[in-house]
Amino acid sequence: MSRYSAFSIFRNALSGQKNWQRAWRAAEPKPSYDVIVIGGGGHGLATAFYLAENHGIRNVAVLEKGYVGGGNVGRNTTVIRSNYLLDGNTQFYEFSMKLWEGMSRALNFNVMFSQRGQLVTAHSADQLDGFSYRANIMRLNGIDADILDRDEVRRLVPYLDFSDTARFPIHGAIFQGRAGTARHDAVAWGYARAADGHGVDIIQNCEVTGFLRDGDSIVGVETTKGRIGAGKVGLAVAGHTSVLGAKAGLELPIESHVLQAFVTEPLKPLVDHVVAYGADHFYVSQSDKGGLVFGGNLDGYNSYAQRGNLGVVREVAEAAIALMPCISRVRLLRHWGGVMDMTPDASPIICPTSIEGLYLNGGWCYGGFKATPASGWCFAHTIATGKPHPLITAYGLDRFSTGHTLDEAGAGPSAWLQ
Amino acid sequence: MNSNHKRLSIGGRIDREQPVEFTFDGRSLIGYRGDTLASALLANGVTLVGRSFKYHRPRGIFSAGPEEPNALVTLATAGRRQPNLPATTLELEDGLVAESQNRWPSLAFDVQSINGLLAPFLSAGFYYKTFMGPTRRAWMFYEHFIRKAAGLGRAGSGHDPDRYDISHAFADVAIWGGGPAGLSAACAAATAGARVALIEQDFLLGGQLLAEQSDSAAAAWLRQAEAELESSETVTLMKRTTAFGIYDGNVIGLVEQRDPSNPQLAGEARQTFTMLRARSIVLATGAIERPMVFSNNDRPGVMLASAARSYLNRFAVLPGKKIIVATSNDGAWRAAFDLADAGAEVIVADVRAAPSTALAAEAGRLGVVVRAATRIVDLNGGHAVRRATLNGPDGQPEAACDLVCVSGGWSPTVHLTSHLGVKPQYRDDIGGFVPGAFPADRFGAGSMMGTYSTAGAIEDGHRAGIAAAWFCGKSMPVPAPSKLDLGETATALLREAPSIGRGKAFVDFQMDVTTGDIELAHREGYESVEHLKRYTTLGMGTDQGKTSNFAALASMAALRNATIPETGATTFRPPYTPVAIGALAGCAIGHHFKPIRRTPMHDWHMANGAEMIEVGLWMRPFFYRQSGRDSNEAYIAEMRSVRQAAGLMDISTLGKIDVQGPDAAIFLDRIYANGFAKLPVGRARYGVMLRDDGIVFDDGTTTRLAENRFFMTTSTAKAADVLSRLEFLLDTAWPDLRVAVTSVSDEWAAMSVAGPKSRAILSAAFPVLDVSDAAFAHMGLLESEWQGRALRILRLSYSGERAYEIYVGATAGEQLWSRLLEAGRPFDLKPYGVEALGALRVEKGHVAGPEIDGRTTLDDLGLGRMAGKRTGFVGDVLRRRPAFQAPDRQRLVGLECIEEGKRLRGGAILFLPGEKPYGHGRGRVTSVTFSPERGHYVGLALLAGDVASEGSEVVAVYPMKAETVRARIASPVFLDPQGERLHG
Amino acid sequence: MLRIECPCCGLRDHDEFRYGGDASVTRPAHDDPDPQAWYAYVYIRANPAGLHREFWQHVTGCRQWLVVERDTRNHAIASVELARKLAPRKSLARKSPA
Amino acid sequence: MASPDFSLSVADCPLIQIEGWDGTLGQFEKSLSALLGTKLPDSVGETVRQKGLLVIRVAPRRLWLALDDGLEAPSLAVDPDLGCSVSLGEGRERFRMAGAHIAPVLSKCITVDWRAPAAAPGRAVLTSLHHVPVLFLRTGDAACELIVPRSFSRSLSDWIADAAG
Repeated sequence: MSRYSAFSIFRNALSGQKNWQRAWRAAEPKPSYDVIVIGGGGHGLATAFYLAENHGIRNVAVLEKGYVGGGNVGRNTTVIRSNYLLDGNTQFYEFSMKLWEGMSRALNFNVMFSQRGQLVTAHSADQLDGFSYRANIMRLNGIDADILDRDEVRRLVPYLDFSDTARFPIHGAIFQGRAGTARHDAVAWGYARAADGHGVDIIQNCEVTGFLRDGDSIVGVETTKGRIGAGKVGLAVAGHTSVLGAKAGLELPIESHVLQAFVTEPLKPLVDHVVAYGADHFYVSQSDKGGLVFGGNLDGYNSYAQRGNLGVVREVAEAAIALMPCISRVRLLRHWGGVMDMTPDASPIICPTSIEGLYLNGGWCYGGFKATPASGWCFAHTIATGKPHPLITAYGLDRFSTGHTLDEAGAGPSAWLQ
Repeated sequence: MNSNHKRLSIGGRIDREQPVEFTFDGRSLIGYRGDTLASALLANGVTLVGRSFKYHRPRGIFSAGPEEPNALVTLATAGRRQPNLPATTLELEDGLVAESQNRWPSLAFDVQSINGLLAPFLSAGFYYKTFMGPTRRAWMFYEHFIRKAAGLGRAGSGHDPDRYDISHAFADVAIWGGGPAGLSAACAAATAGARVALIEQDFLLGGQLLAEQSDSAAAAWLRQAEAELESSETVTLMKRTTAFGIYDGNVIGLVEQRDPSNPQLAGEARQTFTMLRARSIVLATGAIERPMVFSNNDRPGVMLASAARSYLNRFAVLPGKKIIVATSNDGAWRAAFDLADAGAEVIVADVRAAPSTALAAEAGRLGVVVRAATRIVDLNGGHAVRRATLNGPDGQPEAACDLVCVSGGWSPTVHLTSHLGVKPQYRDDIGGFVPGAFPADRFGAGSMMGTYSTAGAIEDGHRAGIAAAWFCGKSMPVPAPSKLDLGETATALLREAPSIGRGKAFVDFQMDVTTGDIELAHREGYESVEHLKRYTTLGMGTDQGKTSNFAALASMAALRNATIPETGATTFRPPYTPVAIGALAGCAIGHHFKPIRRTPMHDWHMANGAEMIEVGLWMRPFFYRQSGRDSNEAYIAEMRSVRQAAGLMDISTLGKIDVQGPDAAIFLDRIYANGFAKLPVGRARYGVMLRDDGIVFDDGTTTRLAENRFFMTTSTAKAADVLSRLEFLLDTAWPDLRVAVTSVSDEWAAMSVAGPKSRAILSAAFPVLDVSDAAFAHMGLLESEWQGRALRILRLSYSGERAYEIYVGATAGEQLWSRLLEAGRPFDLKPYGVEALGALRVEKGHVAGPEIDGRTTLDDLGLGRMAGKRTGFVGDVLRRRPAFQAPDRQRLVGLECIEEGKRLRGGAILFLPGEKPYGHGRGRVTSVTFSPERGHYVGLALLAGDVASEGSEVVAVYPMKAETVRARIASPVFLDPQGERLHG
Repeated sequence: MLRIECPCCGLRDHDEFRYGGDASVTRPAHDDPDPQAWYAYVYIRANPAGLHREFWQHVTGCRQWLVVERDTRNHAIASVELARKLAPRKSLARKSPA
Repeated sequence: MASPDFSLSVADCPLIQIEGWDGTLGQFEKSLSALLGTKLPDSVGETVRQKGLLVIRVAPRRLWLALDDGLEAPSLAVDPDLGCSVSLGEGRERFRMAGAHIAPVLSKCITVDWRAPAAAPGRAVLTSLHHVPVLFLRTGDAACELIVPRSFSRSLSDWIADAAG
């Protein structure tokens, strides 16, 4: 694999771009692998990369039913933050943040991780107190956090509605300076290329249709490209975990829901941070290409269709104008939906399963993108050692029967309310 | 040059009596009513209109519709700035101010066009391969410049001065597209008896018929169809209306532009967002002509052949004098003939070896030069085309030109059909994608289905209109449509290999994606259609790749040596054309963003100095400004008056539920953790409900009004959730219980009189009632009437003082409030707000929202004794899970600040003395207040049970204010633990 | 917008309704003491990609809870019934323990 | 607000809700029908007018009795074994709207098809306005009423006034 650099661009420009290599090989399946990772999204590819990079396990295949990065990693609104409250979440997402900070160089692929800062507006003293609790936890865990008053928010993001007609006047905000965005496709491609560089086979258009068993153990998979044996199988197909889990006989506390994302026409720089509206469901950032990328709430019913409905489009637009009246004439260019694994406590599941040889990584709700590197890192550790990585001990499946749930919002076990 | 020098003296569908003044880049120009900005610019000889996204290449007007990739302008009227609008869809109106964009300092001289020279280094995806060093944060540096260079146009600032409306509409049959197929479908469906909505994005009906000469048979047919539809009472014609998306349930999103030519509409909404619910849908969205791919095919002066014909016949603009029509099909010849007829010198370069003899004969008659088996390989000219290099049997002749019309065939406009997951299917005979199988309530017609002749489209539309009406049960007889045969010949297509000369050959004009970029993507393995799009940004522009998708797909197919269906088809997402966010928000902006709930005493609060706070849409008094200089002073003063005399609080926002029925007591026993079956009539009880998972859901008091009737109150925030939950259990789990639950939240004005003088005040206010303790004990009920309204008084206390909750019919709320204040004046009764209320309850150790946070159990909140040994209530089983029994489980405690002059804060993290403040600590402070009783801050906290021994110390750490405060663990009840004040 | 045919009120936009989740799970009897039964009821979901029985309440209409059969792959609704019609009937309410 | 094209007035709304139990509904409604001296509306959305009283079925087992202005509520002794009643008149307001523009104004407010049989004069539709539950009563060719929760009344009348303006 040749290294990417300014020099490589220069050299290839002179040779008419004819000498670039494939970013990853077009691999066909071998009869068996030490580890098969199902799901060529961000988490699956990162898992494969860290299996090779951290654990020296290179006889690995990633099986993707469509094309690499075609699921949620390529559909999300790319927000990366580590502002979690609960013991277990806080440390995991901060570890992920640290991996983001070195990702482009580690992968030799520019994922355009832009630490532009994220703020969430507060609209009452009580809400700001709640944010202060969160900020306190963050600071006490070594994570940057700031509480801003109204004037400070105004200086930072003057285009929000500070007028007298604002329905929910801005009282202040919580701000994490290291939070930001990344180029989502590049994350998938970067991990794919780097994993491929370690010898991992990335097999596209290869759908897993069943599991091969030897007694109680899983020893491989049935696919549209035939049977493939495996020492261990890792499932990383968030959005469709229930469907694949059912094939393996897992009963899971997961529902699939659709979350919409939106992008506007490209504009000259307007939104320099990630901004979330504390009075309703709306968050926005601006892509490097200039489009405002935003989202809102779940559509609110079980769905595997990658599209949402008009009611939520309208609600999100209303919230957008409530927060940023200046974008009233800016036009929506495209909106689409992603299928989320929603868990009863809005926290993910990464763990060995009750089935020997099968490891589970799912339930990412709508927070999976930011977790990509840590998820891959910890899942690789779990698969390689058979034991949960210390950072994911809170993410076991058994937490629902024991009561050790991690419910950041306190919304209770109705998945669509998380 | 004189104005409108490219305008023909007659013809077209413009109104020469109505000149329209507008400016472009500061230049004043004249067009006519009926022009688009694009046609008016062309009439005035403006060919350079914009700069491209990446390379800043000069661009002109390419199309005559919403597929326009190049001619994007900013409407720059003060306060109404709007970027990226295709000049081809802007209806010209008086005073329109347009600016070109993505250029500096000027359109003609743009510094960033240097990017064109750097192009070899700016290949597709180059940014993924560099900008990674020298430091980890290096990208932040590069990004700053990249962001500045990117983006087309600028957003406005401040509030939008225009209004937007929302509307709900209904139809039997919605017909999408006002061309021949759509018009024919509308006539047929209406005749069959259906209510029809016909949606057309243009300000004129007719679609491609508008590009026919205005004295033609096509024009006559159009007039007749329009007249028929306009006279029909069951047809709604929606012109200037974009159907941007189709959603489940046949809900169609429409945005209608205000008619700028009608001065009476000047004050109306700029756009109206309509949600149209149709029972069946006819899609007649037409087709979009494809460009041809050759070097420098993006030069100003290159235009789709159909667009040139439209400018000529509809707008009476002859956009060139020396014209090359480059085509792969018969259709573009008709443009050549019309242009020649209008006086232009025309060469047709047809890639096919032997165009039909009929066409050749007509060409001969009109003096059109025909070059068969010839294609353009390169174009010359910077700001306007000057010369084309052809490649054909005659070698590589050069030809001078000032306009190049291109036609690479047609792509059916299948975008809308794919919004609901109907996958496009490739048809080899027409070389394009048509929609796949429709569900039963949707129909397609015309060129969108691959029927390219006008006669065929009319037939098709007619059939679809009848079928769509029939689906809605409307089947009145429909006569055959009037025929219109324009003599078009079939448009069979070749698969065109791009012809590349020396310069870049563009596939996606707006995103500056070239054939070279597609080759590079293929070489690097980004060969699925989705990878191609994402890697090269193909189709990501404001035109959504309407003219580029097919050419890109064909290129990739050729590179992969695969068929087009093997290579795939892209999924089109809504909106079909971009939609202003303001339009989608409609009128739900400003104070209409969310409705406000007002209590019956709202006006009194506003008139009497209340500082209001919003709680779940309810407006509530936070404190009263006369109570103190600021909220801190005010709430403490209000607390004191409750503790020392009496206070009056508006509690109308509490959820109130009427529970009735023979099984009401059994029902309450199941939904509350504590028992209600034995509650005597006339008594109230505090109750706590759990969720199924054993976590506390809500709390409130419930009073037994009669054997079969209870009056339940809930928290303000959870009122709707609780009611819905109760209904859920009755409808789905326990339908055998005869119980009715009804929200009566709005029915009652509610106010609490609290304080040692409250009984005296009650007595003064209601002289006829016996409110003595003997007659009216704590937790008792008194029912009566006041001013003809029902009156309920409950003796309940939240503050710890003797207190009464008074409920009266809402219409008398303000009257009773005033009466109480008047009766209370001798006793120093003062109104108090939610800040004081919250402080009073903290002093008394009552839990509320900050403690009932969706993660705490009964035991956590010290309420376990309420359930005692009961079983069989909601949440009982899962509340016994092991995690909730752990010794270090965080439980409610009281905290007293023991450092002089310091304060506790909610959200502080608790550590043991001497412990390093790191991590999540042992717990947190949930609620605090200054306690006038104690003379220092007190608070409630959730603290690990294994360290929560009363009397020992903890340290409350608050990094956001760099504060560390020592506190002593205490009982959460800071005031009157024996409850003597309740009777005081 | 899903359009749900409420048996009482007719065809309505789904934003008039409140979603209630999977209707195929069996709620244990109110006095069922089995933690496993409650755990399965509260947490375990088949989450099919296909026909899904689910609760919706017509909350701004007749307030009835409905059971809707809907395909989660394309949102097509196959049937709508009043939940009360389908709910299991017990002979009569047992007395709750105090 | 009032103009020949559209007028809106707000009034109190005396209202009683009556509900019968599953299983004994027929018996209950028979006696109620006799008590009121009128047949009851069969299905949700149907109404029956009897003197100054409008009987509306709002749910399969639930009726609303809306009283004309100034009319005394009928005294209804409901057998608790068969059903129950609760007064809702203090908590609702009644918007009366009329005028030639009523249909376009309403189309900006509620998702009701003015021309559908379900919204014909004499019919009632339970729906929502700006997420708030409301009862739409079609009272004439160009007239209708909305019964709205009192706490939202001002927000909703503002919304309608802006839609009409």
